Order: sequence, then C-alpha cells, then structure tokens
Amino acid sequence: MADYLLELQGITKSFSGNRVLDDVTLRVLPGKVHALIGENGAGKSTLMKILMGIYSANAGNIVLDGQQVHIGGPRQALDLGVQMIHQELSPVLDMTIAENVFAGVEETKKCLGIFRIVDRKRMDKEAADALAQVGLHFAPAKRMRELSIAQMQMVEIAKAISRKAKLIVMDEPTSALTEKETDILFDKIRALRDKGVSIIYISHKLEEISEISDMVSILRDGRMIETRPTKGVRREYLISRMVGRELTNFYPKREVPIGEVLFEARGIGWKNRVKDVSFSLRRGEILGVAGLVGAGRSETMSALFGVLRRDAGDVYLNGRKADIKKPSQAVARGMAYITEDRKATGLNLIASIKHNITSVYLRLFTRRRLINEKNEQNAADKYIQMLKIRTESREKRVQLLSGGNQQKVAIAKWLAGDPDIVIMDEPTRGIDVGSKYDIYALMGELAARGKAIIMVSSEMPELMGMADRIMVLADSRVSGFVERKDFNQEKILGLQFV
Amino acid sequence: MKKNAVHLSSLREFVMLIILLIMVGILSLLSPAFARLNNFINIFKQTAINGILAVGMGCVILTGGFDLSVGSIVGLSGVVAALLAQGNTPIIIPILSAIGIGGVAGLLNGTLVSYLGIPAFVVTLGTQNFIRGLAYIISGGRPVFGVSRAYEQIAGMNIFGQVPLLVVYYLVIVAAFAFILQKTVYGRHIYLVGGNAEAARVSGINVKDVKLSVYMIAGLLAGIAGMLLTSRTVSGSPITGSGYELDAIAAVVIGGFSLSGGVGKWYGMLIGALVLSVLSNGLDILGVASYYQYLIKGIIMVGAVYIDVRGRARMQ
Amino acid sequence: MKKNAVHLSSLREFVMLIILLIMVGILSLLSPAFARLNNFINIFKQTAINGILAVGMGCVILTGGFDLSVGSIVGLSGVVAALLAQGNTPIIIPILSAIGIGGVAGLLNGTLVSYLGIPAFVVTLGTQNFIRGLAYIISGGRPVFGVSRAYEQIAGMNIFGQVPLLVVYYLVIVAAFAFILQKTVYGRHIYLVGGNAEAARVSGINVKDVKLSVYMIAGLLAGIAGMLLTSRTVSGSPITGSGYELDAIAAVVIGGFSLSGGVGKWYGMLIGALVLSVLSNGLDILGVASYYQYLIKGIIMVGAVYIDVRGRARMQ
Amino acid sequence: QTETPVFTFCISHMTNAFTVTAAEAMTAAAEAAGAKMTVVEAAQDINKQVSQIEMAVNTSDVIIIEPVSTDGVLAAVSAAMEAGVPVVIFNQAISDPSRASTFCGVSNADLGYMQMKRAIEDMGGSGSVALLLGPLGSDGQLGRSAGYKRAIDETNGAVTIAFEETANWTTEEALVLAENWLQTGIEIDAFVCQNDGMAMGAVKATEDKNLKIKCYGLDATDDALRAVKEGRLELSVSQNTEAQAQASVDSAMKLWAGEEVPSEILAEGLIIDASNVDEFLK
Ligand SMILES: Nc1ncnc2c1ncn2[C@@H]1O[C@H](COP(=O)(O)OP(=O)(O)OP(=O)(O)O)[C@@H](O)[C@H]1O
Ligand SMILES: Nc1ncnc2c1ncn2[C@@H]1O[C@H](COP(=O)(O)OP(=O)(O)OP(=O)(O)O)[C@@H](O)[C@H]1O
Ligand SMILES: [Mg+2]
Ligand SMILES: [Mg+2]
Repeated sequence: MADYLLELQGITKSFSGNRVLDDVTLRVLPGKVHALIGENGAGKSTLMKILMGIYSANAGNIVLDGQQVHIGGPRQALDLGVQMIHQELSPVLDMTIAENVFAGVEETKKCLGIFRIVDRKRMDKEAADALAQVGLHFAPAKRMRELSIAQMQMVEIAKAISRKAKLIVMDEPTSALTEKETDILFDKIRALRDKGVSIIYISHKLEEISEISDMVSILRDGRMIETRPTKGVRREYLISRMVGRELTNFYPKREVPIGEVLFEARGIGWKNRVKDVSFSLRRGEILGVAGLVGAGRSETMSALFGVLRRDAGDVYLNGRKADIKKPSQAVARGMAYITEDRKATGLNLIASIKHNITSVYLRLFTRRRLINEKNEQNAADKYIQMLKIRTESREKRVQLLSGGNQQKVAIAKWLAGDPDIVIMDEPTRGIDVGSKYDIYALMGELAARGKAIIMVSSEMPELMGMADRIMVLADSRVSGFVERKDFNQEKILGLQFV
Repeated sequence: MKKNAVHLSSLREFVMLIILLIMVGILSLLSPAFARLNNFINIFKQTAINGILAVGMGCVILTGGFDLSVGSIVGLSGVVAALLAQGNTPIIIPILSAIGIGGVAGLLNGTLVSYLGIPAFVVTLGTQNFIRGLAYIISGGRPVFGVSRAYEQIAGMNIFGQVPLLVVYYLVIVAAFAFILQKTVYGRHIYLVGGNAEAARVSGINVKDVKLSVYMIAGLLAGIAGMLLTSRTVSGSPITGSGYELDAIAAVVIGGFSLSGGVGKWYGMLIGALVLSVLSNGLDILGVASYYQYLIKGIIMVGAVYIDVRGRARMQ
Repeated sequence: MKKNAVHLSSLREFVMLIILLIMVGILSLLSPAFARLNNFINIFKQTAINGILAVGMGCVILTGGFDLSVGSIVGLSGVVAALLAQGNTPIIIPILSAIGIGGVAGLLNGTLVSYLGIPAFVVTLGTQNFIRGLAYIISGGRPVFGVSRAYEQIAGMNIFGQVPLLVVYYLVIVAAFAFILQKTVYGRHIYLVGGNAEAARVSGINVKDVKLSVYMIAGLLAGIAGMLLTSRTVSGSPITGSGYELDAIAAVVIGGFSLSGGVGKWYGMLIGALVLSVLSNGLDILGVASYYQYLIKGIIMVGAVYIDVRGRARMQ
Repeated sequence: QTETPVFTFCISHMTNAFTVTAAEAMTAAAEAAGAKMTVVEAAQDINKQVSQIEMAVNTSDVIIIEPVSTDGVLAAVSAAMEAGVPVVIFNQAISDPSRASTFCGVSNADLGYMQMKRAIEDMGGSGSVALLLGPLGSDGQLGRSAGYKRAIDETNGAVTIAFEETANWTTEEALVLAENWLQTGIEIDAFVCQNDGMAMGAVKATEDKNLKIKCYGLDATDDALRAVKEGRLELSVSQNTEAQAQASVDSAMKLWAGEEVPSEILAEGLIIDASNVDEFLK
C-alpha cells in the first residue's frame, strides 16, 4: 500500500551507545488518528523528535507522501507540513501569547513599500481566534509566564492546530488537562481528521486512545511491537502488550483506618486566586482535590506550603498552629510537595538523578555531617528500582530522561524523606499505566502507615479510584466535599461549575 | 479597566526613564551650567560612542550572549581608520575598512560561539586579547595621527547649527534598531532565541544564524564606533576602547536587560547609556572630587536599578 | 561496562587538565628555564592571588551569580592592611581588618543581590565603584608603603626550604573548598540553587541565604587575597586589583564552569587559574614580544576551551 | 568675565602618586592665586576626556589639560580655543602644540633618557637591561621609551635590552614579570622602570632572590625616595611636579587676564640618588 501519508522505516537511534530505538517502523494513513503508546522511556518522544528533525537517526528513512525526505531540522519538518505539540512544554515565558503562537511563522506586512514588518494587529487577532477555538479567552498580549501549565498546554494546542499541516504530532497533549479541555481538544482532532489531516497521538491515558484513535502502535523498549486498528481492542490487551504483564485492577485502593486530624487549613487566601480555603486532613486519609483548570488548586497548595506567601488564614499541625511561611518551614515540619511543574519547580534538570533524589533530605545521607556517597547511591538505586525509572546510570542528567521518568524522579525526591503529609499536584502526569499502579500502591502504603496525602488531579478516574474524600474547588473557593461512599462523576463535575 | 492596565504596564516600563528625568532635574537645580542646552547636546555627544556599543551589546545580550571584545574592536578599527584616513585618501576608504573590520571580528565571534559552541565569555575574552594584539601590531604600539580634515568632519561637524553629526548617527542607529527589534521578524527571533533557544529551534527558527548575526551586529557597530571615535579624537590609538565593553553592558543592564536573555526593550539601551553619562557629566560639572564620584556612582547605579526593579514589581 | 562508563566520564572531566599538561610539556620543550622546579613554584606563587579569587568567584558563579567587585575589595583591603601593617603593630590587626573588610563587602553584595533582588551585575558593578572610591579616599590615591618586615613574611616566607607560604595558603583554600563543595550539605545546596533556584526553594533550601553566603565567601577570599597581595608586594595601592574580577571569571570559565550556574567542579577552578598563569609565565620566559602575547593568549584560550568542549562531547 | 577666574583641570586619571600630586599641587597653586579650580579625571579614557573638555568650555575661563592622549585631544583643544577659552597643556606636550595657548611640562623623552643614561653609566657602559613599561601606547610609555632608545643607541650596541614588557604602572605586575625574567637565567644588569611603583616590584623580586641588581625608578615618590635612602633603589627621577603645576596656574592667570604667555615652559627633570636624597625626603 503506497498511500500512507508517512512512513518511518527502520529507525534506529542510540544516545552515547545506549540504543533507544531499534529498527522501528511506523506507517500513518492520511486522515487518521494514529495512537502511539508505550511505557515511559520506550522511545515515543525520541521517534517523534527524529521525525521533526530535532534528533537525527542512526539508521532508517522517512517517507512522506510517498517521497523519501531528509529532515535536517524543525524548519524542514514544518515546511513539509508536519507540526508537533511537544511533551516538554517549550513556551517563551517572557513573551506574549500571540508572540508564542506565531513564533517562527510571523505574519508580515509592507511598511513604506520597502520593509516587511511584523503585522502585530493581525497576529493578535488571529491568535485570539486560535485561542477562542480551544476555549481560552485571554488577551493575546498577556505574557506566557502568567498562565498555568494547563493553560500553556492549551496555547500550544491552539498554536499547532491553527497552522497549516497535514500531520500533527501530539505528544501527551492532555497530561495536564481536565476532561473539559480534553473534550475541546478531541473535537478539534475530529474536525482536523475530517479535513484529511493525520494525527499521531501519544498518551498514557488509555481511555483516550480508544475514544479518539483509529490505529494504535505499541512501542516497547525501543521496538515496535504491534500496529493494529483501535476498534474493538481491549484496554487490558494494550496494557499487557505495553508492559509485558497483565494488569487488571487499576486502583489498588487499600482500606486503612482513618486516624486523628493531622493537618488543618483555615481560611487560606492568596490574592484573589485563593479564597477562604479550609479543610482538615486525617492520618491515613487521601484527600483528592478536583477542579477545573484555573480553579486555583495549584495555587492553594502553594499557599499551604509557603511557596506563595499567604495573605490570609493559618495552617494547623496536630491541632497546633504551625508557622509555615516558607517551604523550608514546611519541609522541616514533615510536609512534602510534589509540584505540578516538574521542570520549573520540581527538578534540577542539569543535575544527576542521584543528586535530585537526595536533594530535599540531604541530611539523611550524611555521616558525621558529611555527605556519604554510598548512602546517596543506595537511595538513588532504591528509587530507580522502586519507581522503575528507566536509565543506564544513576548519574544520568535528569534533563536527558524521558518525560515520565523525570516525573518519577520528582516524586522520588520527596519520598526519600518519609514525610508525614504529602501534597501531590498532578503526580502521575506523563506516567505510564504500569508505573501509575506502582505509585498508587505506594500511596496506599503511605496511608497505611498513618501518613496523610493531598492529591490534586485532573483525572477524575484517578481521584475517584484513590481518594477517601474529594474537595472540589471552583473559582478559587471550596465548592464542596464529597465522601468516597458518595463518589459520583456528575456530582463532582457539578460542584466544579458552581 | 483594560486600558488602565495597559497604561500602568507601560508606566512600569518607564521607571528608569522617570529616574533619569529626576536625576536631570536634581542636577539642573544644583548647577545652572548643567541645565544649558549645549550641555545637553554635550551629554548626547558623550553618550554616542558607548551608546552605539550598547545597541550592539543589547542585541547580543537579548540572545543570552555576551561580548567582551567590542572594546578591542573599537581600538583596532580606530587604528586602521586613522592609518587610512591620512592625506587625501577619500574618507570612504577608512570608513568602510573600519566597519569591515568590525564585521569580520563579529563574524569570527559569532562563528565560534554559534557554530563551534564555545561559551561566549571565553570566545570574546579570547578575541578581546587577539584583536587588541592586532591593534598594537598594526600601529606599532603608537597612536596614529595626521588624520585628514575631511575625516575629522565625520564626527566633528554640526548640522542645523548646533547639532553634532555624532549625535545624529547615534540617534539614527538607535532608531534603526528600535525598528528592527520591534517591527521585524528578525527582531522577534532575537527575543525568541534569548527567551528559550530550544523553543525557538523547534519553531523552525535558525537559532545558530540568529546567534551568529547578533555578534556580527555588535562587531559592525563597534567598527562604526571605532571609526567615529577616531574622527572625534582625530587619532587612533591601540589602547582606545579598553573597558568599553563593561560600560556597554552596564548601560543595557541598567536599561533593564536581563543577562540571561530575552528581556529588554530598545529604549532601555538608550536610557541606560544616558543614565551613565548624565551621572558622569553632572558630577564633573558639580566639581565633585573624583574619588567621591566613585562612591556616588556606585550608590546611584544600585539605587536606580533597585527603584526600577521595585517599581516594576509594585505596578504588576 | 558500567565501570568503563565511569572511567570514561571521569576522563572527560579532565580534558582541561590534559590540555594544561600538554601546554606545560610544550613549554618545557621550548625552554629549559620553564621546566625548572623553582619555576613551577613560581607559577603557583603567581597563581595564588587570582586562584584564591577564582575560588570565591567559582562559588558565586555556581549559584548563577556574578561578582565584579572582588578586584576592588582586593584594592581596599590591601590598602587598609598596608596602612595598619606599619611599624610594630601586631600583624594580626591588618590581617583581620583586611578579612573583615572583605566580609563586610561580601555581606553588602549578598544582601543587595539576595534580599533586595537587584541583578548581581548591577550590584557588584556598583560596589566595585563604591569600594574603589573608598580605597582612593583612604589612601589619598597614593600607594602605601612602609609595611613591616613581619607583615612581609606572611606571604614572603618559605617553608620546607623552598615552598612559599603563599602557595600553601592557596592550596589550603582550594582544599577547603573542594571539601565544602563535595562533601558538605551546604556545598550541595550551592549547586542546587544554581541548577534551579525555584526548585531548591520548594525543596526547603533557604535560597536567599545560600546566595547571600556565596557573596560573603567571595568577599572574604578577596579580603584575604588583598591582604596577601599587600604582603607579597610590600605595599598597598588603591588601584590594585582592577580587572582581577575578569581574570577570576576567566579562570573558572576555562575550568568548565557555566555562567548560568549549577555546573563546575572544584578542580576546574584550580586548573583554569593554572592555565592562565602557565600561559603568562611561559610566554614571558620565552621572551615573546608583548604584542604577540595578546594574539597567542587569545588563540590558546579559545582553542583550549574548544578542545575541552569537544572532548567532553565526544566522550559522551 | 567673572570676579574670580574659574579653571578646570582635566587630568587623565587620579590613580597614582604622580597624578595625585599634580592635582593637589594644581589646586593649591590656584587657591594661592585666588582662582577656583575644578579637577575632573578621565579614567584614562580619551573619549571621556574629550567630553570633559567640551563640558569645561561651558563652565570655565581657562582649561588646563593633562592629556590622556597627546593626539586625541587635539580636536577638542582647537574647539575650546575657537570658543575663546584658552587652553594650557600640562605635563605632556600634545602633538601639535600650536593649537593650545601654552604648554607647561616636561619632556618624557628627556626623563627617560636621563634615567637610562645613569643606568648605563652605572653598568660601566655595557650590559643588558630589563625594561618595565607603562601601559603600551600611553604617552608616558612612548616618550620614556623613546628616551631609553636614544640613550641605548648611543652605546652602539654595548647595551642590549634583555626584556621589555608592560607592567601597566603597577607593582604587582612588575613583580611577576621580574620574577619570570629572573627565572630564565638570562643576564640582567639593571631594571629600568618607567615609574616608581614598578621599580618597587622589581626591587622586591631581586631581593626575594637575594640578587644585587640595580633598579631605577621615576617620579620621586616618597617611598621610592625612602628606598633610595635605604640603598634598595638606585635612583628615581623627579619631574618636578610642583613647578609644572605652578607654571600652569601662573599661565592660566595670565591668560585669564588677557596677557601674553610664552608658548612653552619646560620644567627640568632631576635625578635623586643617594647623594641628594636627604634634601627631598620629607
Ligand atoms: N538526549 C538524550 N540523551 C540521552 N538519552 C536520551 C536522550 N533523549 C532521550 N534519551 C533516552 O531515550 C529513552 C527514550 O526516551 P523518550 O523520551 O523517547 O521516551 P518516551 O517513550 O517518550 O517516554 P515518556 O512516556 O516518559 O515520555 C529514555 O531512556 C531516555 O532516557
Ligand atoms: N482568570 C484568570 N485570570 C488571570 N490569571 C488566571 C486566570 N485563571 C488562571 N490564571 C492563572 O492560572 C493559574 C491558576 O491556575 P492554578 O494552577 O492555580 O489552577 P489549577 O486549578 O491548579 O489548574 P491547573 O490545572 O491549570 O493547574 C495562575 O498562574 C493564574 O495566574
Ligand atoms: Mg515522551
Ligand atoms: Mg494545577
């Protein structure tokens, strides 16, 4: 069949002798949504970066529209009509939304008949239109820095779909999105598909795969395992092909006794983005936090932890008022905070896995107050194993890990200190099904040991699967609590729109 | 509401301008000689050389780079221009030679930084030495004089009676770069590359070429500055320009540029350079003893930027 | 396999050391005078002052900062030490005063950068001027001589016959900071702050204090350097040290530090400083004419770093 | 014209003993003469000095300039003169002296010649010298080096230059250079240095090595004279700064009053060695 839009033939790629793609072939039909799945570190992003000319393959060909092409850099790929939404967001934070949307494809107009100048008005207008398409209503002149991760993700989506393309690669576009945005995205994808545009869709959310894709390819350890139509395929089957083992129970929720109140927030406020948030948290409890994008969930967590300076309210630990104005005080009192944005606030990207894992509780790895290399190595190895972080060496720079593996490091660094209260903001962002299971199991174990967990998540199934109670935020306020026994999707969604 | 926000935000951008105006106000009160028109012209004249360098430096810094070699380029191109501007040689020859030298030097810097991936600090420190050495060798270590009257006129002439051409060149260059940075696609790309080089690359921007080009710009402008300085001082000396790179960096940083790139407006380069020369000029006119000038300059520099940083933060 | 990887990776770190050794080898072949033991001692003596500054600068740069004031601190503390080291004053008085001045200056820098949030470049350029002004005022602009014999001995004395105390101080300081950076929690925090300050803050590290402290370190070490330089030259001059900040930055950057912070090893500071002084010493001994020294220094500096950058990339 | 004359003294920098002494002497002389004197320094930057001269045209009756560069100020000097503000050049002649009202100073070449001549005599007419120079391309360096060359050329090759290099007027750079040169084992009979600060560096290097090599300084700073007294430094050359300053202020007063002044008033250099050092030690 020669009517494939894209053929990646026999792609092989090694990084310093470490083979991450081994003779991978992927064929994409025109006007189809082609899902690409695989565990963290399987090589999905790398394959797509080769398509975009960001990496060059050690072997293999790229055939587009029946013609073998050489793609030496992103420019060529873009010119060939291949767009990509990158997994690791790459906005230019100090520039405006419009400037980001039009980066590299600036609109120009004639000025004085000789100069071509940027047509700011037109770009602002078109950017606003593109944003409106995905349900964002920001001024195009707003700075990217002022957006939340999810909003930036939506801008990236708007950017990719507003451009002329015959193929759009979407590398985990929904990892930071709630269902509402995901629905908007899917509508767009369907519209594009109907116009004959092909989509390569990478995600760890398998429900999405069955919902949106026509074909699915499974990558494992850098090898292409299988490509097949999505229709009729069972989720369990995909998982077993991806992970190499059966997985039936997705949410290993453990019933543990709920103990006394460990943590309490009363009337927390920060600017007008967090208003009068109060709740309590008991030992053994997993408190889920739900809300729409921009509801102020992340900011509430940051205010609790002292990352943002609260301007109202207090926190209580074991019934006593705790002076937590900055993160160091929170950490000293046994709190941990896995932040939403691993790149900006979670990881030291230029440092090794080992140094990241030991970075919070460094004192635990000292002997006679000096850093003990052996202890550090042991801790690093322990978490690399426990969370299945895929890497050749504990000394590897975190920057060079796959997105999901980076997220695991961001989690590991907080687990290393055995904290009492763990705040997790989108903890499983970008993590594959298998590893998610491990992380849920870990949460259960923490709860069983009398710890308390706050889990902010945009994935409703995850919240409903793991939480004992869900706090819903809407428009910067608490709009309600739902007990596990009363969990029901409509009810929670309803509260989000208060 | 929206209008108001825009209003405030543009005010915020101009905190340093306000500080500059306050400085001018205070100095005018303290000394009538300061407030004379021809002193203001003087100040612009005095700013021109550093100001031109600051424009080039600004472009480099916007991409997250650094150029320590511009002072040496001023020295070399000045010497060469002086050697060629003797007797009846048409002045276009020294002019083009000086600019050409700047361009070649900039190309060298740009290639080493951008294509060979050597850190900008090392590259430009190396070429600073190298180019200074060339200036010494070419001039035999001596200042070159005997520059022709015509050449002297390049920077020396006034137009409209009072306005020195030197100032005109400076303002034209600032205007040109205001245009380039604000209005052209290339200008946008400079900001994108400095803001996030990786993002720029995946957006299809040729990051290497943009980086190369800003060193070219810095070099060309340094060549022009050297040529103008030779005309202004009617001589070219191989030691001229040492330390100018730091003044240029100081100007743009005071003007609100971030050394990590991507942040800075064209008028920041202008205002920053003016702040420095108003301060020098004012303190000289007031007759402040030179040792105390160091103290005062240090304090005002830090103080002004502090107010600027605070002021911007407040208005957010 | 794994062992091999470790092996290669540590080799990679030492590319600059290999370059240094090759330089020493070539210079030894070219001049027997270079290869003498007491010339090597000489080189260490000549590295000491810049080397000590480079250690402080290295700490600042690891956090992503910048310190342009260390040269001025050398000048001020040197002048004060010289003024206090006259006649029979116990030498502890000038020693502690110099170090104290360095500490206060560092505290000032650190507070302005860390707590007031003013960009490091501006702060330290400001204090560079301010402190230099103080040095001029205190000394009246003249060098201070008449330092006591006992004071001269601080840096001038040899131990074990041949080894100058100056070199001992230097190596002790390097060893101390090798230890601090590698083995202590504080040292690790310096790297974490430089790698991602916001992540470090969220991880409970007191980022402001870490940043403040590195400027303190740079200041204290500059105070010590000023004190030692006064002893070595038996005089203190208010202009002493100008430009030393750039040499110190050059040393650490050549030693593999990244100006954006978080990257650099202790031995990089040592090797970088040695590269610079071996080059100077070698060219002086070979009697290379000064103009050509500029050329050669420029080329070798860029070349060495290029090989280093390439070499590291290759071995990955 | 105003009651009290207003003078501006544009000095190249104020960072060594000579310039500081010059500024002080100038201020003192002006005060004695009943004039107001503003001193501005250019931090050795020619562009800055030109700007300062342009500024002084607006603010003063007479401008006294110690040039950063003897050529670089020419245009500014002409402009001042054309604007009717007389200009006194201090210490170093500009390359076209006719452009200014007068020159009160010394000849750097003569100072260098004088110093080198004595060094050659002390060596017995032949030997090899090491030269520590001011910043390359600066007028002090060029003039003094020209004087050295003249004296050395007169020996018809009996005196050779073993090393020459700039130490940028500083003690510590001079110390490092001298250490490196002494390391080579190449014979050095004398260190001839273009200022006293560098001479003190050379003295230190020779003393550290327990060598007896004569060192020659220039500027006659207090400490250099003390070293001369102690026999560590052979001699220093005084350029009679106070006399130059006095002559400049006298000329400025006359120019202000509209009187004629001679086009050049030269001060004589003076060698200060063990034989006469006591007269000059304060
Ligand atoms: N530049 C690089 N240098 C070294 N190794 C790399 C580099 N980029 C990727 N790798 C390695 O290649 C492997 C595949 O990474 P890739 O990002 O393609 O995974 P992925 O399938 O996208 O995973 P995820 O689901 O976590 O995003 C990983 O083990 C990663 O560590
Ligand atoms: N209406 C708005 N006006 C201005 N800024 C907004 C608005 N909505 C959201 N933001 C920005 O978005 C962020 C708030 O989202 P936050 O991260 O607190 O919400 P969230 O509920 O965690 O949602 P997300 O899923 O996006 O993380 C802030 O950075 C805020 O500045
Ligand atoms: Mg990926
Ligand atoms: Mg959030």
